[in-house]
Amino acid sequence: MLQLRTFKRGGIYPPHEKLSADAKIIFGEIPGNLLIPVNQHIGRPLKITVKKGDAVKRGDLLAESTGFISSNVHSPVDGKVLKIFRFPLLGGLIREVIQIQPTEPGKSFKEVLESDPYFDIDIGSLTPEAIRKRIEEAGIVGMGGAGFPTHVKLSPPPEKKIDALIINGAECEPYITADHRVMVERSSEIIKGIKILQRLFENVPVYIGIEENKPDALKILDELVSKDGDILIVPLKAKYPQGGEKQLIKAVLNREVPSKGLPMDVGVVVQNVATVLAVYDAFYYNRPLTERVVTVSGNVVNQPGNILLPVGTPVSYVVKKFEIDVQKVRLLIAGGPMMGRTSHSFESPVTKTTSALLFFDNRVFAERRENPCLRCGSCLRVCPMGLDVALYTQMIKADKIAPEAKDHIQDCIECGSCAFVCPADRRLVQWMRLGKTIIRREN
Amino acid sequence: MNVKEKLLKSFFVENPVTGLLLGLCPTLATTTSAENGLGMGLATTFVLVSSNVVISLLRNVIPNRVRIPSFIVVIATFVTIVDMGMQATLYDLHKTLGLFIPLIVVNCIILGRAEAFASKNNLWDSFLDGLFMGLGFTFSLFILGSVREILGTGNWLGMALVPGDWSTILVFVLAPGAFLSLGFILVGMNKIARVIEGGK
Amino acid sequence: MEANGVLIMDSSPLGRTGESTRKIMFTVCLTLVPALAVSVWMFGWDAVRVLVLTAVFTVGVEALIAKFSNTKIDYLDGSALLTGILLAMNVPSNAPWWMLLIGAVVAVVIGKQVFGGLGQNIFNPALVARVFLLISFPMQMTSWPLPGAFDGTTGATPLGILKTEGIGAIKTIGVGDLAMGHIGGSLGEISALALLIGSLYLFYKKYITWEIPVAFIGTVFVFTGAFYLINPAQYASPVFHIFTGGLFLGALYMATDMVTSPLSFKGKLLFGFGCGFFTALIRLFGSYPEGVSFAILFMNAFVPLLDRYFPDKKFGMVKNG
Amino acid sequence: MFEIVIPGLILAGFALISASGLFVASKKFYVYEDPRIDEVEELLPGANCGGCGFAGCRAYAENAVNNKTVDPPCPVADAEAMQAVARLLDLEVEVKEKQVATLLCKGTHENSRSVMEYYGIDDCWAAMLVANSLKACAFSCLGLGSCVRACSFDAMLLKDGIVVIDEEKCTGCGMCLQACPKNLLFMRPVSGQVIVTCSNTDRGADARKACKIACIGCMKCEKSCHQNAIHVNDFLASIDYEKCTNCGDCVAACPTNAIEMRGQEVYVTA
Repeated sequence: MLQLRTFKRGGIYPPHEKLSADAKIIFGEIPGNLLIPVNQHIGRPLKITVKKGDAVKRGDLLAESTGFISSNVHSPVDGKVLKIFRFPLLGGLIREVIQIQPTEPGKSFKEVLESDPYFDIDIGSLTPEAIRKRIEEAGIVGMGGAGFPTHVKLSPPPEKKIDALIINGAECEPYITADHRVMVERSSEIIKGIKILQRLFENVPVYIGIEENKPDALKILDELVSKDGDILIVPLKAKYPQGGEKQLIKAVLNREVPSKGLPMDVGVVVQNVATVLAVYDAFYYNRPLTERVVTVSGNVVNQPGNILLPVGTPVSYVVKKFEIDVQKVRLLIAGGPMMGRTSHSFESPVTKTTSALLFFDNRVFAERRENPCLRCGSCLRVCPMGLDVALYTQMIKADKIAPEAKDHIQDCIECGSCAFVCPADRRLVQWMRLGKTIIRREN
Repeated sequence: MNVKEKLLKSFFVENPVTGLLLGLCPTLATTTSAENGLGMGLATTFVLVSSNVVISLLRNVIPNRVRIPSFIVVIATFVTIVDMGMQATLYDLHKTLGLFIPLIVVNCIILGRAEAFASKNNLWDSFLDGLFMGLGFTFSLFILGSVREILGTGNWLGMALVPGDWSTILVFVLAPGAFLSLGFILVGMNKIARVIEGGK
Repeated sequence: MEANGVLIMDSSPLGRTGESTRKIMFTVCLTLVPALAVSVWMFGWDAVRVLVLTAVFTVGVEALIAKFSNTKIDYLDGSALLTGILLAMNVPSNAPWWMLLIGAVVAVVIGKQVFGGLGQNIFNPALVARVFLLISFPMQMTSWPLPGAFDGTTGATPLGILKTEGIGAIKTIGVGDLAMGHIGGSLGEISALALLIGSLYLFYKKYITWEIPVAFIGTVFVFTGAFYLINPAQYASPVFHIFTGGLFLGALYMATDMVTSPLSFKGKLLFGFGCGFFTALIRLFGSYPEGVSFAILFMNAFVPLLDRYFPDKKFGMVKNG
Repeated sequence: MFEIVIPGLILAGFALISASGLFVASKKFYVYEDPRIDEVEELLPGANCGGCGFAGCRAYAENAVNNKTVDPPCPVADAEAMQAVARLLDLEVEVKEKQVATLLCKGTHENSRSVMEYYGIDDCWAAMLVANSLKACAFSCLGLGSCVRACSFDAMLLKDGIVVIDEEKCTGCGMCLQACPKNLLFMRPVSGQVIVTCSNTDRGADARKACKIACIGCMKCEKSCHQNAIHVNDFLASIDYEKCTNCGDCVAACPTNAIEMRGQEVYVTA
């Protein structure tokens, strides 16, 4: 076995808990009711293009982008717009949603997908501009969690020379297996998607970073690319937060993204495997991004699995589908336990960036009060960004942030390693996020 | 504000040491025993009362520009009188207090009261202010000296309070002990001050 | 669809390693067991008496404060117990109970709670109490019962002998005696070896890191070694200096106290160096025979500055290439 | 006799030299400072709260004297003091009524039920990072007290999950307004006793579901008002205190008790 690559500084080894690693992606039915959040990306807010009572078809535009850093939202099903109102999303924030009543509730979603026409396109004939335009139209955003519009990420300014494309298959968060299953089951599609992205940057070398705890994905992709000279599979050590962009670039290419910089500053573009699959779907099936694979797991889920869900599916549908006893649920997390956000409503909808829905009871979450900081230094030791978390949080708490600390606080990637190891149970990530809010308010 | 209320206030609320934290240098240095504290406090009181009276009398004569030098001259005069007087009558105490008697000149309470009060008020008020402030100062020094003497040597005003074979906490007669005792006395006095102010 | 009661909302991450303040504090207490065993073996029941009394007093004082304080104080989190044990290891085994009580009050009240409680104190509470006792009761704190002497014979520590009687008087003390604890001294300072064994587990758990102890002991070794080389007839050997006094206790358990030591790599090294330098300086030229506690307390005051001016390098702090 | 004359002469000589030194210094290093700055500062409350936007009372006084303005007026000082300042500077000042901070929410635990158990940091801004609202109403007071900590005058306290303001202690400095992430606090003249204690701009039915006393935008208050002082925008009533006469008709008309008549008796004591 060759030397597994990883990033050097910090990092933690949380238990993997990949309970659904061997569960095939299943397809559900069209739920009786869809709540499609208007804004599912980072950037300018969208303009709603439908109104109450409108009939919509699958793939129709619901809200259009209002600028470059913005991303369209489409309807995943045929149906009727019932209402546009404000509702709590996964993660607790209350935002505008478009309620759609599907015309054929209960119809298998697999049938819907299969009825999409297939286009056998010739990648070589596509110009980079056409590729970017199609990706923009399809409303594709980074599906790893942040939701940054993909076409923006793929359009670096000309002075930034891109010499490497990294495909992020690390999936370092505990429990989540959505990307893992996508890599195993849709590997050839992913390779085709990569070929499209490669066209954008004059056929740069592509690295697919995958953690060692997904041996089947490593094997399948390795066999597929063995004849391809310019796609490389990079096995990585299983270490959190390997899937963070900056850490992944450090691990794969040993390049360090400068503080406040972007991957393109070191000539790299990183894309998540699920995003690559969405790109493939956008070209070969002309599908906008309206569905995604979601891992359903947690200690109250009897049969953890992975399911393809249309965007806008309420959590209650998943609860029914996986026969989860809601009486036991005390904690609902959208995303992984390290960076995911808690939610308080079972009616909140799945969005483009929801990689997992985790259900826990109170066994994992006894009440934890914040204790005084011991200055033990654990947080500094595990911080992948090398930040003096303990000192910054004290400054933030006292509302006296030293000028030299401001840049560093904004560099925090909120991976949660610090709070994970904190013996005093301090909400370090929340403090850091509060610090960012304070700094933003000052400016 | 009547005289009684003013007296209470200068002892607890506006006490130069525990309320205003003025004159800490002689406070910390000379309070190794209750007697020393009392002596220092009374000497300061004398200077304070006398200088307040004189400055109050001269307040319309002294030009504003040179008021500080003038105050210092007045204060220095009285300090010299106290210094000489104590040397003549209380030789032992004078020897223990040493340099700190002449240093009363630069004690900020005295200049502070001259500047803030005596130069703006009439004779009787200035006299009372000087007296009460001085007594407040003496009071704090006496308390601090008592605490340090009792804890550090087991005596109080020369009387042995604890049996001779008991150990005493030596640190209280040393410099760190002065800071520690002052800190805890501040806690207590602030509490009392809050009760008095809150009671109004 | 309604869950049984409302759901929990909290900031990520939602997992924990299971480390806790209590666990750290009690682990540190447990690693002191070998050293405590040696001292009990050497000093008999007196050692147990001092240990139990000090531990009860410190926890008791903290419990009292917790009762009358407005803020929540977890007096059973082990930090007060650890302070108590460390204090017990710093006093002679024949210390009277009232001295231990004064020490406990000073440690908890002046050393810790006036600064705002756990995590806020600038100085190591146990050392504050030790220095307070040393200055207040110089007699009791410098006459040490000799190991195995049950008739109450007292004597000076090797360092004390060195200070008062000169280099000739310590020639008879072998390195083995020093390492094993066959010397006069406080409970904790007698056996360097037992302390080292206990602390190995702390190194393993990463509760303490190597920088401070190595820099501390190394500096004392180098500094005293230099003087020994210049004039062996006047200065004791560096090996003697390392194994005497509270150097191992100080370097492994006091200087590495999480709350009062720097966080960064460079800061830790400088902190350790400073502790070592001042210890050697006081031992060689000061009026006190032992300088570990003064040196650590002195360096404690510099911790915020060290943290601020010698931070670790951050990720991405590279020249933009 | 002679031995007293010499020191006397020496001292006199010293005095002469020092006096001339003082004279030179007073002329050469003279910095003119308007004596009115001191006088203005005397008149100000001296709390250095920063509510006026300057770095303290001294800075405010300097600005007032140098620019001959009392705008913005000190939010803490009473009208009398501000008039005194204005007289000192030969300015006309209109008498402004004392303003008090008012919470536009009555989402107590009883009125708006909790929909989650919040475990994070006790700070409103931090809580906003986890959830918009801890209660059923998206606009409700979080009740974690960021404004209470921002208040320098001890005029606020938390009670039943919302903030209660002691209008006697409130000086109207406005620091709490900036501390509230949900903009639930506003300034009203102290004589305005009628308050719409709601900020919910959702439709009536949704608002009603969220909170028992929510303003549902039914317009009944607007119709009941003879002074044209209350208006409903975005399903939320708001009062124009310039016109309101505290008659209480809207309070009687409101079907959800979202409008409250505040008399002197509701002052709470901490």
